Amino acid sequence: MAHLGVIISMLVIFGGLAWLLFRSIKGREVERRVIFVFIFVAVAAPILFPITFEEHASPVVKGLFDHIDTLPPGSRVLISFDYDPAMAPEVQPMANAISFHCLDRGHKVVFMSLWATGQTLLFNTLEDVIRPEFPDLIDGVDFISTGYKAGNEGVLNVIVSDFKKMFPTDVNGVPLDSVPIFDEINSCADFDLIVALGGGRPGPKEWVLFVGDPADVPIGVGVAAVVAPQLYPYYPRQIIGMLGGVKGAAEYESELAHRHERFKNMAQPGLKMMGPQTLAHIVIICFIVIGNVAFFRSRRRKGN
Amino acid sequence: MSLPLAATHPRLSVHLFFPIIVIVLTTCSSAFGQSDTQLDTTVVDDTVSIAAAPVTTLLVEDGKYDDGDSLRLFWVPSIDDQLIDSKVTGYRVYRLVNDGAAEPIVDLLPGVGNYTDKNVELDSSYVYYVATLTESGEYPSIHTESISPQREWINFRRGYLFIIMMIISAAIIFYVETAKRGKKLFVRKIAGLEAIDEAVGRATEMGRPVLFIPGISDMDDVQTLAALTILGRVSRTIADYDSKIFMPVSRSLVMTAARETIKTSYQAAGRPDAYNDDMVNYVTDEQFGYVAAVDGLMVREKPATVFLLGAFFAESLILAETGNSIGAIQIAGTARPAQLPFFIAACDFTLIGEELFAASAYLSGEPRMLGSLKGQDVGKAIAMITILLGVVAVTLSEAWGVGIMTDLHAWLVKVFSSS
Amino acid sequence: MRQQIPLLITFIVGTLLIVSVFIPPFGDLETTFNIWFDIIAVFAFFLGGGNLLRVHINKLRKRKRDWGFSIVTILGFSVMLIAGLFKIGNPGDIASAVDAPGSLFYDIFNSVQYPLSATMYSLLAFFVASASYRAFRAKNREATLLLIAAFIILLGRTPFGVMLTGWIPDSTSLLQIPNLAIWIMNSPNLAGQRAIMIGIGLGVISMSLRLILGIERSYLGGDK
Amino acid sequence: MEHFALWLSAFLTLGILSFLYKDNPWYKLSEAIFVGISAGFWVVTLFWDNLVGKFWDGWQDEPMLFVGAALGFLMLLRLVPKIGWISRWPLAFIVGATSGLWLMNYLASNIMVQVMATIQPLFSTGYASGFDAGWGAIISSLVIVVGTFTGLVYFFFSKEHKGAFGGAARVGIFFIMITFGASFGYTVMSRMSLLIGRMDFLLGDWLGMIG
Repeated sequence: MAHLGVIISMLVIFGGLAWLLFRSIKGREVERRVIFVFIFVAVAAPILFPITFEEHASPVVKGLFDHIDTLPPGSRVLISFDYDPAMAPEVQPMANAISFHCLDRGHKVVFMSLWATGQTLLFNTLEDVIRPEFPDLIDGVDFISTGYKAGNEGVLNVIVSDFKKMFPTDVNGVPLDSVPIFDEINSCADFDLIVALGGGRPGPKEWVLFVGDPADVPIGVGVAAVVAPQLYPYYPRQIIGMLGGVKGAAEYESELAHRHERFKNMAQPGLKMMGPQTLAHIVIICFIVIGNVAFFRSRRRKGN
Repeated sequence: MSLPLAATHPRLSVHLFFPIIVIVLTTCSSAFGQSDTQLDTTVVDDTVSIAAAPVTTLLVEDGKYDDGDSLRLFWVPSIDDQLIDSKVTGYRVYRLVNDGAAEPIVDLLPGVGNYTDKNVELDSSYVYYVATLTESGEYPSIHTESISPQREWINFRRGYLFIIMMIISAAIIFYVETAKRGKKLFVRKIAGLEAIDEAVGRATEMGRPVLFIPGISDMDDVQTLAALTILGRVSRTIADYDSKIFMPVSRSLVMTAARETIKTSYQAAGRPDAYNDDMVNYVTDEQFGYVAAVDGLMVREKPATVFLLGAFFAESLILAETGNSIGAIQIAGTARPAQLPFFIAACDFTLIGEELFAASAYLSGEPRMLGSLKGQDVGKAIAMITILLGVVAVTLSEAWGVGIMTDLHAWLVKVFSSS
Repeated sequence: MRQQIPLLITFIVGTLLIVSVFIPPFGDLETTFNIWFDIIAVFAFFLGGGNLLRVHINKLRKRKRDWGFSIVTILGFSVMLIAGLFKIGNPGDIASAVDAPGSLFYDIFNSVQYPLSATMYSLLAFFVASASYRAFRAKNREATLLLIAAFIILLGRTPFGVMLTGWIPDSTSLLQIPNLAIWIMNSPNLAGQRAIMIGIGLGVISMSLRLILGIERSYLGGDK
Repeated sequence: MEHFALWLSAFLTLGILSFLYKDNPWYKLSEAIFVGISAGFWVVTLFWDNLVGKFWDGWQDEPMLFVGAALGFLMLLRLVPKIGWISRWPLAFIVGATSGLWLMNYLASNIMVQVMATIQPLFSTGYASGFDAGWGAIISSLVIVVGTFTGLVYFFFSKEHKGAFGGAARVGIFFIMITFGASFGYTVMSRMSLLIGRMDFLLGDWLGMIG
């Protein structure tokens, strides 16, 4: 049923576009209401019948993916949830995909947050997303959450040289000294990778300036789309990879499903959200092409 | 609680003493270095060593260039405040107002060495001390001497800002005066403004009205003021041509001001009887409610000419596309960079940023007004020269370490950061 | 006189606010002005709201086109006014926030004003498409650049952006469309934005000076 | 009640969308409701926030607030034709204050900050890795400087765009056009998410068609 829906809506959209292209070669303009119908269908169809497009990881996304993929199992990764519910639609899919990837590769993951609002999101992610997917992993051995600490950049300034000074215990009050993951972690420099998720302040930029650069730790980031261009200058020297907006999350999910059998059928919220976006973008691109075809035809006709 | 360790453990005292001496030396020199400017500075030296050492060299000074509403504290963090295996969990600042009881005002992270107290009043005196926090307790420092915040009358830190403002303003006023004395000044053509007469004329010919939208901001936005000054010129033309204008607005104040403006133009055109308050109507303050109403008006009244001038937000494209769909000539302009692309895409003429503010001067054709445009260009020239000079200086300084260029760059940074 | 006093007020107030930036004890003037402005705006609202009612009552009385909808507007206005001013259905007493959950005001906002506002906003999705179709045509050099920049950015947001140029070696990876898109945002786009912003800054200064000095007075009493 | 609110929201949502086809009574109804309700919303909000919150609750501590109220009252004199001209005084006050505030704010935020931000070395240096003179970085920095510079040339009013100056202005407008194209393209995604939000409401919350 859903497949039929997909096929029909694709036929309607691309058949229609082809017909409009044909008409415009004859020099006829498209009425605006026709364009509206196409946008309506392009957005509604993927919502009704989940249409996803396979994303191909761009180099900047691949940079982070490959790094996580090639680190030897047992490597230590720090993931920081520095975002709030408003940013969550864009950033949460990244948080899920990156956490899955790290834990599946057998890395030891430490979760933390610089945002008070990130603490709840972090808790929900661990309980609702990570535990069901990895029921066998043990808290404290395979992963741990140290929760939120107030102090913004100040926190970074401290943990760059002494992690336990800022976080003496995990989120449940267990002293980190008794936690196996922290046997060999004293400071941020002992991590093999730090992933900063967010887009506000403090966020990825602060992680780069206060931790990544001074301690020489590879930093990967996942940010909301609006801030992505501002962070690009740090790539590839100070940031090994970046996921920008839902698109970045979708690319990561795609790559994950593509390269790891286990995630073939996992939920892909990013890709799902990209469905209507991609289709709408394609429709607009096609209309720009059609518009130019019509324009050149009519100009040639006037020229004659 | 605070046992003097040095007395009971002679060997430990050696360890503790060395860093203390260094700190005292460095802080003393810095205190002397600043003493000529900081008359209110109080120096407190604390060299007693205890379980977790208190902070040393606690200084308090008046916040500079303020209305007497801030005091700044500096101290050297406890020597036990170390990066690894530190005993110190933070600092707590205490304050005694007018010799009253001490009360904690803020807790700070380890490693912090300063705090600005912005909750002070002119006529009160304040004494502070800082306690080092550890798991086992607090270790207070010695009190500062009593200090009262001072009010400064002139903010010298903004001196360069003042100079830049004066240069640009003086340039504008200079050219205004020059033009007033009859010197002819050249101003290039601005296509969108050249088109106004024609656009109003077209409305007259077609017997359809002109629609004027002054943005959705209130009178506390200069873009709205710019829109109203343009309205002054446009409504004059409309009065001359005997066209019709209607103007739905989303702010009551703008309604009042726009009525005043149009009325004046009609009087100036010698047709006060043709003016009517119903030309300007208030709709609603709600952004999209206003847009819904204006869209409806557009398709029902079918204006021949639409002006979209002022502060626009997301609604820019909704209005411009609807205006386009009814075949109106559209002249748009805004100083909100994010909305300009949409006007460029959907309107016939777009005034880009600065051109919006230049429009009324340009339209008036009055020499004094045109003079102000030339004055603006002086500002542009200054910005351009600064950019060129700065880029050359910083490049030469960073790439080849040219000393004089480093100085030049440092000076430019100082001047242009004085805001 | 009627001309001179307003011009004098503008001059004095404008100068005062400029100078206040350099005189710390005057630092609060901006806040003071903003509060006064808000209070003036409420008074002005009597004029605006009164005007809205007058227009629709007139329409109703004269049975102008679409007068029926004027009834709806007047009704909506009154209902909201009564619900909000008397805080109908508010949990707690009159001291509770006007938009406290559970109040009639809150409910109307959520089930009427919010969907209307969000839908009006979402029309942009359609207009973005129709504007792209019409405006992005290679009519001349300027329009072509507009077209190319928009096209690359749009392509960069679809999987095709990566697919089309994935073969380009990493040594010239800048030419891959997703990278190119970000480069455009960071370099030429940034430059253009800066020029526009500096220009706007100068425009504002010149405009403000003309108003403060009374050279520009078309808004309150014309040229003469 | 919940059910009614849902259907009402859907009815109004479709009413606004119907405008895309053409103006019609359904849209007119939605528009009339929108204008009435939202105008009422703002009267109420301004009344409680500004009149009560800022003036009524504040005048004991800050008697100067009466000056604001007096200016507001002068505004109302418009309703009295004979002395209506006095309402220009509060307007003049607002115009003066707005001009003064914006002059200083824009000098600082738009001119000084932007000029400062443009002064960057052509060869970028990184925090950790030191000197870097890659061609890509140099071209990018050059593009930013040239673009800002020529863009400003375009805005020159008092010099005719001819010769070399005209050429620079032309380059400037090229940059500005790229800026507009890029920002336009970049915004499409956020505009689409708005529509996706409404579709989710219609197809999901209202019709329950999303699994």
